[in-house]
This record gives sequence, C-alpha cells and structure tokens, in this order.
Amino acid sequence: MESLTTIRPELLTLSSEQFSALMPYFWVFGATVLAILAAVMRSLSPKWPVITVVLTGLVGAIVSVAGLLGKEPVALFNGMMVSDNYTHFFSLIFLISGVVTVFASIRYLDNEAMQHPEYYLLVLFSALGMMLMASSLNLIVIFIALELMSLAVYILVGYRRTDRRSNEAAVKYFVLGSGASAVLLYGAALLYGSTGSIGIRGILDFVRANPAALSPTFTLGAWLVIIGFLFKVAAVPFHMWMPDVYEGAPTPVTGFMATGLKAAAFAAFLRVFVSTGYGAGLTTAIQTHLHDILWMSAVLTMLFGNLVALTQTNLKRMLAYSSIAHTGYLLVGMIAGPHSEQGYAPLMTYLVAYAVMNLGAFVVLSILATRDDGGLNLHDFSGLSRRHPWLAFAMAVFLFSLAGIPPTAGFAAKYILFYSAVQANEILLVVISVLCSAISVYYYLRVLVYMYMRDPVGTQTRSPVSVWSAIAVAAMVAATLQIGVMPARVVYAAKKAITSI
Amino acid sequence: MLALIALLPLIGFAINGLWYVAVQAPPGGKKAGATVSGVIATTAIGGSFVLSLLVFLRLKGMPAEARVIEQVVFDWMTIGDFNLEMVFRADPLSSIFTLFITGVATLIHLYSIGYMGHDATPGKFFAYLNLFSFSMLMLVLGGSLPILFLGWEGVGLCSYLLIGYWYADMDKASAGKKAFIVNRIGDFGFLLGMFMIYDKFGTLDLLALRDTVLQSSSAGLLLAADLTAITTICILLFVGCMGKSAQIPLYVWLPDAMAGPTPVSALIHAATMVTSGIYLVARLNFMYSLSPTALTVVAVVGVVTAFFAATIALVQRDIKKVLAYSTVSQLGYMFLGCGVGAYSAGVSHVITHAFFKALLFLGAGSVIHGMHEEQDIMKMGGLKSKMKWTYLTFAAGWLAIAGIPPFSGFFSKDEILWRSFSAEHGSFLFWLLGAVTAVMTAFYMTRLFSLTFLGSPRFKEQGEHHGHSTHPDGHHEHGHGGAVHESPMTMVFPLQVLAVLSVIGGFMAIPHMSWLDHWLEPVIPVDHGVAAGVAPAMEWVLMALSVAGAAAGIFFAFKLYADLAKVEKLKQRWAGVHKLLENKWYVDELYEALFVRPIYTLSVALWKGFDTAVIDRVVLGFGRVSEWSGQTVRVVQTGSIHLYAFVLLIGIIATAGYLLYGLA
Amino acid sequence: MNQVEPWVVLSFSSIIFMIGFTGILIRKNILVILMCIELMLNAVNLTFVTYSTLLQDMAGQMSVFFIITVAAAESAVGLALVIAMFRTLRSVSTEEIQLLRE
Amino acid sequence: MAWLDSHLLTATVFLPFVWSLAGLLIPSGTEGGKTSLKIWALLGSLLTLAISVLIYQRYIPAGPEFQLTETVAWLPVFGISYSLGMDGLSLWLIMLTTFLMPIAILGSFNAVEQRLKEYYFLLLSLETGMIGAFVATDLFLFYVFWEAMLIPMYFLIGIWGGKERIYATMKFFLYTMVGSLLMLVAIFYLAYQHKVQFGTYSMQVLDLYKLTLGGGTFSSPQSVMFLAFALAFSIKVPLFPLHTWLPDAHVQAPTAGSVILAAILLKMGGYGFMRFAFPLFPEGVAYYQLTFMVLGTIAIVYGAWVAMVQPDIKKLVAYSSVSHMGYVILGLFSLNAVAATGAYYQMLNHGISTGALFLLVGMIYERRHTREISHFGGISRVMPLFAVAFLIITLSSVALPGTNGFIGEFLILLGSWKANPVLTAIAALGVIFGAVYMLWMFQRVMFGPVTHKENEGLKDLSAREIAVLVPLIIAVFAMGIFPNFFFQKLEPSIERFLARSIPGGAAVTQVVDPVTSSVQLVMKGN
Repeated sequence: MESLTTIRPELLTLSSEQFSALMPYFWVFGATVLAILAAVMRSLSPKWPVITVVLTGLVGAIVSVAGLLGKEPVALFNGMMVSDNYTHFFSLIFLISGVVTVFASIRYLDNEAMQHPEYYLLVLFSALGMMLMASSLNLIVIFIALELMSLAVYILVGYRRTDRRSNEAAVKYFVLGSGASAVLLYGAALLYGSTGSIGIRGILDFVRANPAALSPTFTLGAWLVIIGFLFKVAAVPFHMWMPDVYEGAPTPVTGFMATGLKAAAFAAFLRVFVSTGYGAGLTTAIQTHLHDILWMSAVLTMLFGNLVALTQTNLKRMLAYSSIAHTGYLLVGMIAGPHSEQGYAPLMTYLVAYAVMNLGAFVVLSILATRDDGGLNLHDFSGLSRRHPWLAFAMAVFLFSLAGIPPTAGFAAKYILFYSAVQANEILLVVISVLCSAISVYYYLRVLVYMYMRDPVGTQTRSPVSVWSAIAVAAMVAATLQIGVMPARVVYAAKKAITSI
Repeated sequence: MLALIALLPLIGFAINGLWYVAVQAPPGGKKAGATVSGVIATTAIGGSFVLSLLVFLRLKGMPAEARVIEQVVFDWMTIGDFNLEMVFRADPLSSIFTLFITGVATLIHLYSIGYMGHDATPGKFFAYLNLFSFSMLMLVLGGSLPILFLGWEGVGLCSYLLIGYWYADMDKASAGKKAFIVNRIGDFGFLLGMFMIYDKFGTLDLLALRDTVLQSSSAGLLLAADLTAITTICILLFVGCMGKSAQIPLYVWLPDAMAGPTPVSALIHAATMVTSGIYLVARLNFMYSLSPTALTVVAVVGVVTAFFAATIALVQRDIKKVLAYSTVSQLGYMFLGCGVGAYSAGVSHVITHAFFKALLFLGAGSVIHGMHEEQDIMKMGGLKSKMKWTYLTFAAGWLAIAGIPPFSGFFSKDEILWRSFSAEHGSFLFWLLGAVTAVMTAFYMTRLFSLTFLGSPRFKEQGEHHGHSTHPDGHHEHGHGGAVHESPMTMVFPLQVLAVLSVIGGFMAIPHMSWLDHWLEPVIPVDHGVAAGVAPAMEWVLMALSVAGAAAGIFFAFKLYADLAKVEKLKQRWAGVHKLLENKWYVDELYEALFVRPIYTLSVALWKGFDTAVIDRVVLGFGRVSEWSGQTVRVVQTGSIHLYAFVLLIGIIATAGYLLYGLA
Repeated sequence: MNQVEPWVVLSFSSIIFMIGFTGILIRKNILVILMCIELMLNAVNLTFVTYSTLLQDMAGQMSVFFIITVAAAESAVGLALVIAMFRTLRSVSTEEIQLLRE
Repeated sequence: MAWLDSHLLTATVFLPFVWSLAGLLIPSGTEGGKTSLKIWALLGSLLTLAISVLIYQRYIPAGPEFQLTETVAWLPVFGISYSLGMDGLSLWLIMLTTFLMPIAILGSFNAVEQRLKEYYFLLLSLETGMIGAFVATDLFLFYVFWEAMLIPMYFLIGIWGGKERIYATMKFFLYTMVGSLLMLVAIFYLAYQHKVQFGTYSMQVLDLYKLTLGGGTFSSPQSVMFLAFALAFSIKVPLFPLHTWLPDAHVQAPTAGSVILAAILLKMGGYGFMRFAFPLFPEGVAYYQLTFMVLGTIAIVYGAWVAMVQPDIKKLVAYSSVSHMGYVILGLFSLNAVAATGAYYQMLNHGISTGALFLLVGMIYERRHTREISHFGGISRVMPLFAVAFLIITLSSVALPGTNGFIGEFLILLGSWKANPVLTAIAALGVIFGAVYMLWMFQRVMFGPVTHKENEGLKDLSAREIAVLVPLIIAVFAMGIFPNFFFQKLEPSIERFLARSIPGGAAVTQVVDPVTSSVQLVMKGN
C-alpha cells in the first residue's frame, strides 16, 4: 500500500473498462440515492415509486453484471477491489436474492402494516455491501463492506419495531455480530502487522516470498479473520446467534440473510482463505491442523444443525437450523476444495442451489406468515395442499431440494459437492454428511406430511398471494428444477469464477 | 398322439371351466344339469382312453427293446446347457398306467354324471375331474422329472380342489388344505431329490438318467460316494412318495380326504393319484436297485404302513373311512413289493387295486347316494335286497381285496407276500406282518360288507324329504323322496364293468407266467431270483397259509358281526385298544402338538417378538436417538447472549490454540 | 524521552480487546455492552497504529480512520436498536431478551 | 429407423410424464372431467405399453450388449452423461412395468375418488422414474431415477393410504433413502477411481465395469463398496432383516400403490444387484456370497412363517413378498446361470402374482372396507368369479407347476443346490410354508359358511375388474408354460452378468464334485 503514500493523479481517473466494471455498483448505489429522494418526497405515496426505483436499480445491476461476465478481471481503486468472474458470480446471487426479497416483502409489509420505504433502501444497502465483500481485495474494504451489509441487516432484523422477538433478535445479532466484526478486525490488524500489508494480494505475496517466516501472529491474525466469516456463516461453534435471529427477523429478511448474507460471507471467506490459507505456502503442520479444525467444525455443524432441526416445530426456526446444517455441507466443500480437481466450484454451485431453494422456501413462508410472523408452525401447514395447491407444490419442490432428492438443484449440487470431497479422499466426512442429510430428510418431509397428508386444523383462511410473490416463487421453482436437471451451466460458471481469482 | 392323450382332458377342462366361469358362476347364472358337462368330460377322457389303447397297441407291435414312443411338444426351459423339453414318452410302464388310468377315469366320469346329478356347479366338478385326469396323464407320460413333477403337483391341486369341493363346510375345506400341505411336505423331498439328481447326473430326463445310471454302474464308475448320493436321492424321492401315496408318516391326509365327493375318492384317492408314488419308484427302479438301504426304507415304511392302517380300519364306522384306511394299507403293500425289489408285483397290485378299490368306493358311493348321505355303517344293514347291483358288485370287490382266489387281489397280493419273503431284500418279518395285515384286511372288509348289506336294516326309512343339509350347494336337495333306492344306470354300469375287471384282472399277472412282468421287462428287469436258503416249495406253503388266513378273517368277521351285542361286549372288554384304534393312534393330535402348534407359536413369536420388537425397534431406535440427541443438544441454545458470546470465545480460543499448537 | 516498546503497546491493546470481550460476557446492561464493543474496536485501532509506526506504513493509520467512522455508524445503529428494545421491553437488560431460545 | 432407435428409450421413459403433465390441464371438477382424466391416464399407460412392445421387437439378443442406446453429454466435468440403453435384463422389467401400469390404473378407477389429478399425475411420473431406472446406463442417471422414484411413491402412500399412512410412508422413504445414500458415496468413489485409473471421468456403467479394485478382505474396496451397494438394494428387495418397512408400506398404500410397489419397485433391488453390485464388485460378491445366501434363506422361511400368522390379508401378502424375494437373493448369489435366470424370472413372477394379489385384495377392500381375514369367510359362494381369479393367483404364488411361480423357484433352487445344498434344502422348506400360509388364508377368506352378514350381498367382479385380472391370469399361465419365450431374449445378458460377477471368469465357480464329474464326463461322451 506504499502507493497510498504518494498521490498519483492517474489513480483518480477511471478507464472505460473500470467504469463499466463499476456499473453494477453505480446502479445499486444510484438507486439507493434516488429511492431516498423518492421516499422523502411526501407528496406522493412512497411505496410504488420506491419499489420501482429499487427494482430498477437491482435489475439494472443484474443486467450490467451479466454484461461483464467472462471479461478479463479489472483491478479497481488501486487494487483494493477487483471485478472478475468471481465477483460477478456472487453479485448475481446477491442481486437476485435482493430482487426476490423485495418481491416477497411487498405484500408482507402490507400485512405487517409497516410499509416503509426505508426497508427497501436497507435491502439495497446490504446488497451493495455484499457485492463489495465479494469484490474487495483489501481487509479494510472487506470490513467496511461487511459492516455496510451487517448494519443494514441489523436494522432489517429489528424492523418489526413493536415486536418483542424482532427487537430481541436485532439486539442479539447486533451485539454478537459487532463482537465478531471486532474479532475479524483484530485479525486484520495482526495480519497487517505480520505481513506489512493490508491488501490480500500483498499478504499473499508476502506469504509466497517468506514461506518459512510465518509467525504465530500471522497465523492467529488469519484465523481470527476467518472466524469473522465463520461467525457470519454460522459454523459450529460460532453459530449460536443464528436460530434466534432467524426466528425473530421478518420472514423475507430471514430469507435474505440465509442466502445473500451467507453467500457474501462465503465469498469473502473463500477469497481470504485461498489467499492466506491452503493454496499458499503454509507449513504442512498448520495445514493439517487447519484441516482438522474445519473438519471437526463441519461435522459438528452438520450434526448440530440437523439434529436440532429435527426437534423444531416452527418452520422458520427449523429452516434456521437447517441453514446451519447446510453451512456444514458447504464447509465440506471448503475442506475438499484444495484437494479435488474441481476446486471450490462445487462449493459455489452448492451456494447457488442453496440460495435458490432457500429463497423459494422463505418466500413461501412470507406469503403464509400471518401478522407478527405467526402461522408458521407445523400444524398451520396442515392441509396446505388443499388451500394452496400451487404454493404447496412449490414448497414441496424446495423441501425436496433442501433434502437433496433428485431431480432438484439440491441433489445435483450435493452430488457434486460430495463427489469432490470423495476425490479429496474425505470419505469418512462424506459418509457422515450423507447420514446427516438422511436425518434432514425426516424433518423436511415432515412438513410435506402436514401439507399433503393431514387434514386442515380448525378454520384456516386462504392467505392472499400477491403477483410479486407468485412470480418470485415460480421463478425459484423453475430455477430449482432447472439446476437440478441441467446443473452443467452453473458448474461451469462457478469453475470459471473460481479460476479467475 | 401322446400329447393328445393328456391334452384331451385339458380341452375338456377348458370347455367346462369356461362354461362354469361364464355361465354358472356369475350371479343369477343358470343352474345347469350335470349331463352336458358330464358328457363333455366323459367324452374327453374316453377319447384319451381310446388313444391310450392305440398307443398300447402300437407299442405292442414294436420289438420289445424298442418300445418307446416319444413326442417333444416344445422346449420348456433352456438355459445354457440346461435344457428341459416338454416331452411325452410312452413305454410299457407308462402305457399300462395310462391305460388303466383313462379306463377307470372314464368309468368314474360316467358314474359322476349320475352321482353329481343334482349338484349346483357340475361344470366346475367335471372341469376339476378333467384337470385331474390331465395332470395324472402328465405324471405318467412325462418324459422328465420336472414334467412328472408338474403332473405330480397338478394331481395334488385337483385333489385339494375336489376334497374341498363342498367348501362351505369348513372341515371339508380344511381336509383339502391338509392334503395339499402334507403333499407339499412330500414334494419338498421330491424337489430336493430332483436337484440332487441334476447335480450328480446332469440331467433330469428320465431316459437319459436311466442310461447314465445304468451305464456308469455297469462300467463300475460309481464309487461309494456316488452310491451314498443315490441312496440319498432315492430316500428323498421316496419322501415325495410318502406324501403322495399316503405312507407313514405322511398318510394322515388321506383319511380326511374322504370329505370329497365319492367319485373323487374312488378316482383320486384310491385308484390313481395315490399310486403315483409306486409309479415313481417303479420308474426309477434302476436307481433304487442300486441302493439296498433305500429299498429297505421303502419296504419297512410300506409294511409298517400296511399293518398300521389295517389296525385302524378294524374299528372305523364311516364306510369311506374304512375304505380309506384300507387304501393306505394296500398302498403299503405295494411299497413293500417295490421295497423288496418286486416292482412289477407292486405295479400289478396297483392295477388290481385300482379296479377293486374303485369298485368298492363307487359301491360305497352308491350306498351313500341311496342312503341319502348316510355314511355310518352302524346305521346301515340289509341293503342286499334294496340295492341289488350294488350288493353284487361290492361283493366282487370285497372278495378281491380279501385275497380270495381267483379274484384279482389274490394274485397280486400273494405275489407281493411271496416276494417279500423270498427276494434278496426280503425277510420273514416282512411276510409275517404282511400276512397278518392280509388277515385283518379280510376281517375288516367282511365287517364292512356284513354291516352294510347283510343282517337287518338299522335305519328308518323316511318317507319325506331328507332335510338335513350340510352342503349349501344344494347337493342334498334332490327332489326324490327318502326311500333307500338303487342308483341310476350311469352309476351301476361302471360298477358292473369294474366288478368284472376285479374278478378277472388278476389273470394278467399270474405268478410264473405273468404277462405283466413280461410286458414291463424293458423298463423293469425281471428278477425272480430267490434269496439263498429259501426253498421254492415255500411259495405254495405260504400261499396256502395266506388264503387260509383270509378265509379265517372272513369267517370270524361274519361270525362276530352276525350278533352286534357280542361286538359291544368285545368292545368293552378291549376298551383301551378300541379307543386307541378308533382315534387312529392319536397321530393327528401328535402332529398337532409336535409341529403345527410349535410352528404357529414360533411364528407369532417371530412376528411380535422379533419383527416388531427387535428389528423395528432398532430401526425406530435410530430415529429416537436422533430425536433425543436433538432434544438434548438444543438446550444449549438458552437464548442468553452471554452464553452465546462465551461459546464464541471458547471457540476462538480452542481453534486458535490448536492452530498455534500446530505451528509450534 | 522514554521509548515505549512496541510489544508493550500491542499487549496493552490486546488486553483492552479482551476486556471489551469480557464486557460482552458479563455485563447485563446492553448500553455497557455497546461501550465494550467500542472498546474492542479502539483496541484494534491502537494495534493498527502501532503496526503502522512499526512498519513505517501509512495504510495502518488510514485504516483507523475508516474504523472510527464505521464504529460511529455502528454505535448509531446499536443505540437505535436499544431504544427500540427499550420501547417494547421497558428494559435494557440482557436478562429480558431470552424469549427466543432452543 | 436409426433415429427412432436412438430415441425410443427416451420416448418410453418420458412419455408417461409428459402425458401426465398434459393431463393436469383436464378440468377435474365434474364427473365427466373425472372420467376423462381416468381415461387419459389409462391411454397414456397403454401408449407406453405399445411403445415398449416396439422395444421388445427391436431388441436383438445376439446384438451388442446395450441396444437402442442414446448418449448426450450432461455434465462432462464429472463424466456424467444422459445415457440410456437396454439389454435383456432391462427388457423384461420394462415390459413388466408397462404391462402392469395400465392394469394398476384401471384397477384404481373406483378406489381413488379424491384428488384424482394428482393421483394420476403421480402414478404416471412414477412410471417414468421406474422405466428410467431400468434403462439408465449412466450411474448418475440411474441414481437420479432411483431416488426420484421415491417422491411419487411417497405421496401415493401418504395421501391416498390407509390410517397409518404417514408412519408408513415416512418409514418407506427414510429406509430407502438411508440405504441409497451410502451407495451414493460408493458411486463417488467408483467415479473417482475411473479418473485415477483411466485418466478420464466416466459414469458409464460399461466403463466402470473395467475398473480394477482390490478385494478379498473385509476392508478391501470391493467388499466395502459392495456392501454399500448391497445395502441400498437389499432394502429395496427387501432382504431380511431390512424388510420391516415393507409390511407397513404395503398395507397402507392404496391398491395401485401396493401393486406397483410390490411388482416393480422391489425389482429395482434385484435389478440393481444384477446390473451394478455384482458386475462391479465380483470379489465383493465372492466375499459376501455365503452371508447373503444365508440371509436370503432366512428371508424365505422367516417371511413365510410370519406371513402365516398375519391377521391382515395385505400384510400377509407383504410378508409373502419377503419370502419370495428371498428366493431372488438366494438365486442371484448362487452365481450360476440356472439360478440367476430363475432369480430374474422370479422377479417377474412376483411382479405378476403379487401385483394381482394386491389388486384382488383391493377389490374386496373396496366392497367391504376391511382386510381382516377374520372378517371374511365363504366369499367363494358370494363371489364365485372372484374366487376363481383368487385361486389362480394363489396357486401362482405357491409356485404350482404350470404357473409362473414354479419356473422361478424351481430354477433358483436347482441352481442354488449346486452352490449350497444345505441352504437350498432349508430354502425349499419355503415351498411347504408358502402353501401353508396362502392356502390357509385362502380357506379362511373363501371357504366355509358366510359368517358375516355384510358379506352376503357382495357383488361379484364387474367387467372392469375382469378386464384388470384377465391379462394377469393369462400372464401367469403363459409364463409358466412358455418360459423360453422370455429366456431367449434374456440369455446373453445373463451370461454377461455371470461372466462379470464371477472373479476369474465363469468356469471357476462351478462347484465341481470330482467324483461325479468323471461320471458326467463319461456320460457326455456316450
């Protein structure tokens, strides 16, 4: 970062490549600004203008990301950020989950009588943070992006201001999340101290140059950074916050967190991991120990997530635990990555599949949620297939996918993920994983039992389904099946993305 | 042509069966008389008889050594070098069986037209009867063991169906089931024997098997192990025969089988099916002859069965039961013959027995028919005058079975007795038991004859409609009144024919100039060898002794049953023995306690105690353990922010510590 | 002029960091916990500055500015959440927020 | 024609699914709509049957191993392709599926009155899954069909099942799922080994056959992976002691569900053994041969015993399936042509006769709404046609010669005697007990006086029901009398199966008794 010590004017100009590489961010940020303007203009009802602006921003960003796909990586802001396929890959996940979240929220917020424009702004902000996380090459930028994302999400979690559970979730998340951020930051400081660089590339260069000179400070620093991410993805033993927060947050937000936020954390995690961890010249002893830690963590995560999910009766909380479990599967991909031919591509494929099916499931929950996020207990789902045949069908698709049963995305992704783990000779880990997914089948299918095989309890009214939610659900169903049947494109994209780092 | 012999009854079956299914079975279906069905069925089997006769004549026209007609209909199963053809083969043995089977069957079909005249579903009855004939013919014409087995099981099936023909009576249905299952136990042995044959000799074709065995034995290729194997094979197959031919310990089904209509008892459970065991042993004589052990087993089982069944027959009151036990006993004789190596003697007794036993059963049927389903001989008597033809023909059968010369039974039985004494594998004990049995046979048959036809009637003639009905098929609802009457002509005619055959049938196998022995020679080598130390003159002595014994039996029986009060006294004096015999040595009860109950209890225990209580519990246990661990672990999530942070800290310290430890 | 050894400063900052973390563990008042978080961030700042001096590199100093900014935003959000919580719960004690569990 | 050949299998596999999708458009609110929906489903299944006859006609036994192949790259990075192909082993199971499907559909015209659209949709999708699994020559594709099949079955049992349907369907799903997951791990390992040994990725079963894997010990790859595969297939078969899902699933499933479950889904297990587990891991087979033969034998006797004491007809039939499928295992593990052919044939037989039994039970259940044996008695008099059909199927089930059942059991035992006479002798006890439980049940249901008033007015079979049963009855006899018709197209496949499944080639395993071999040789010389 010696370059920062002198001011060089050429750094302040943007080449056309750089400009177009920044377009997605401009779209999102521009939309945020415009939406704020629209929101404060009291003369018109803010709902639709804001939504229009927000969606335009997100869709514009998606379009411009799509235009960037496959292009050569572009370094931005003096190498603090990069726009490569890896970035685009994740940006698409974030943006799409942003769009879906917005779609799901429209009717939801009406129901909760809290249709405020800020909500959409916060979604945009956190989407921006996520995008930055995936693209930054600098620990401080990562921190800022992380905070940008998290702060917005803290507020979203507590968005149901008058609801006790929402408040509680927000405060818990805030306290623990800030603590974890501080830990991450402390790790960054230690890395900086031991390598003399705050940029990931700089750290990598240092490691490559002095493989033998790795100090405990470096190791500790790198690990603390990783813990920051492990906290966000809720790997055991850093998972404790997750069920409570997922349960307390408004349902669409939970969906957003489960997909976007987790993907963002993995995006940054992976970048840092690849840079400072395995691929580099760490000593074998550390690699073995790192492997052991991740291995244990993966096993515990899968076991804990699945076993506790088994006992849940609230669907949101169940999906929270299942989300922990899925983190465990993702960690398997993390462990297998360096040793298998496909590298981290299976992990990324899984993230996509996971995002699609989980988003879908949460949109369905958002539709069915009654005021104050009620109506999400198992017995509320009794006879759903009669009230909402299509919704039940969609939910069934998502649940089968989550359980990893063909021909759905969940199966294809899991197949690829575990396959690469076998290639990495992690057979025991895979055996444990598949047994854990067998456990998961039980609680996913139990929901189906309620939806299809039990008669409705009491008088249950049909929840109105908004067009927006319907579109979102339909799109996610299509995507789940599409990826399940034709996983090749996603796998290739992931492969391209990971090789562009 | 061979295939047609078997096929004709099958066609008859198809016509009658379809007719039954299409017309009689559907609700509101027409009630049809027995005549049409009966004529169809009788024509079919009659056609078979004619064809059999033609085949017989053709064989007769051939040189003795070449007397084989073969017809391959199609390849049944072909797997690699395992090839099983659907092949029919007629040789002297099977042609003689075919002949008497079709002959007797035709008569019984004819008889049934009258007997089943008032049945509700005659189509079904005659279809079954034809199916039986088809199976039986498959059994004797089949050129390989599996085809033989096809017939073997087929007759078992028909037996099952016909015993339980009046299925509305649970006891009758049970009797059918019992027959099938006990036969299955025998078939189990048959199957294993077949497998072993295939394993050892690589073929199941009877002719090829015979060649293989005879050639390797004459070439001296059979080692001790092979002979042991042959012994095992023979005994296993004999287990099959025990089932089918009702030998100890598998005879228990046959007495119960009398639940079926009487023509069925005559055809299946006296004349034909039950003798298929003897057919099998005779057919495989080349193997049995190689195994003295197996022969001994056959002989011992045979003679013991003969004696044992005769004792039971002494005290039975049901006319059909007496005949049934006598059948078991006579079958024992046949096996005794086979067991001492006198296969053709066994076969000749099969044929004579078919004549006189069919006659006796049909006669009994006629009596029952005339008595309106009364089967207890204690409630009969004096039928001589009321049923003249039945009486006369029955008498012929009675004398034949009692072994009075020159009736047919005498020749065949005497030959068996003589051979059981004189043959290489024979012994005095065999003869003694056989002879005692012969005396008992004469006794109980005379008892039966006397109680049924002689003396004064012990029943009341009912002038009105005979009300009691156990058969809802309306079998009893025939319109004519309750008077005891002679049976119609369709029933009497077969009786007459059979009576003639019973009288003269024995002449085909007169000792020392037996036409039958000669005829069977290509299949069954004639062996009149006499064991060392047996004087040829003994034959006449023994013959005289057995005739005298029979006469004595008849005499005592007449004497005794002329005065029933005396019988009662005798009964009381020997109450224990009588009870034991009346209850058939409690064999059924023994089997119930020994096999049926324990297996049933075990099955329930396995189901409730293992399937549900162990396997399922283990399986569900996995679920429970998961659920339980989930419940246990979830307690960690106390909701306390401090605990959450603490776990976070512990995680950091533990992982970082482990990592740094790796660095050190 | 006495030179302070870098390791002293680094140790000092790590102790402060630990104190901050301990605060999260033991303090029931959420406002205090917020302060503890600030404390942790400031400990990081101190570390950055120390390393920056040690390495003669400006990046560390710059990072501090960013962190301070973010910390401010974080406090703002945190306080807002605590206020919202106080409105519904009439309390800022962590003992009141154990509704969501298991 | 070439175009047709290379797409025929795809057409067969997906026709029912596409057809059923179109069926979703039929409005099912009215009576007319309901009827047209039923007809639509029936037509779809009949059309599939027609196409499958084309498959039969185009398959040349002497031709290449897999025929009518179609391969499209799917996920080349992992060597996964959409590969279809069929041989003799597939052929008859496809035919069985397409043959039974219209029957099952026709059989449920009256049984199912609720949610018709979903019902027929699921039934036809199930058909797609089943045929797909039989023709997939790519291991991944096979696994996809194998698992996907569970979904329709899950719903069929869970929605239209009996009282305990939820328990039953969950049990069914989880049992099967857990079993197949370990197989999945083994599949990964296999695919990986292909990469290691040949440098390319492939999931083609023909490529995987060529792998060399260590075997012979408990922990050798062949033994372990064989066990993983065998677990999945044994659960499906189901082999004692993994059979406890079956009685529950069978009893609770609706008639068509039971029929398909018993007739076809169970065959997946046997098919899996023959197509994958055996040829892939011959030394694993050798290592576990005795174990599985013992288990198969236990299944035969155990299944029969437990069947004997069941109070519920469907449960009895379910346990009889355990017994019958035990023969299949015994036959397969005997590793000779006679037994293997018998085992395969037994699978078809079981499909026909157990399928028919479930249909019959379903028919009487529709009339009486009970399946307790003790609630019947004397039905023969009330429903004579029903009795005739039931009798024939019962006889087929007890393997009476002349019916299909005999051929299978006879060949299996004949072959297994060579491999292990003692076990064969014990297994042959099943012949006795098979008769005991079936005839006893038959007697209690059909014979005796009519003891329950409700049974007096039962209607005999309707024309539709006769149409359902007649093809099955014809099949029973046709298969019993002309087995060679089936063997002809099967033989080369069985030979290939054996050549691969026996380590060191077919010649070695013939357990030759030195004494008798001399006799046989001499005799063959003559």
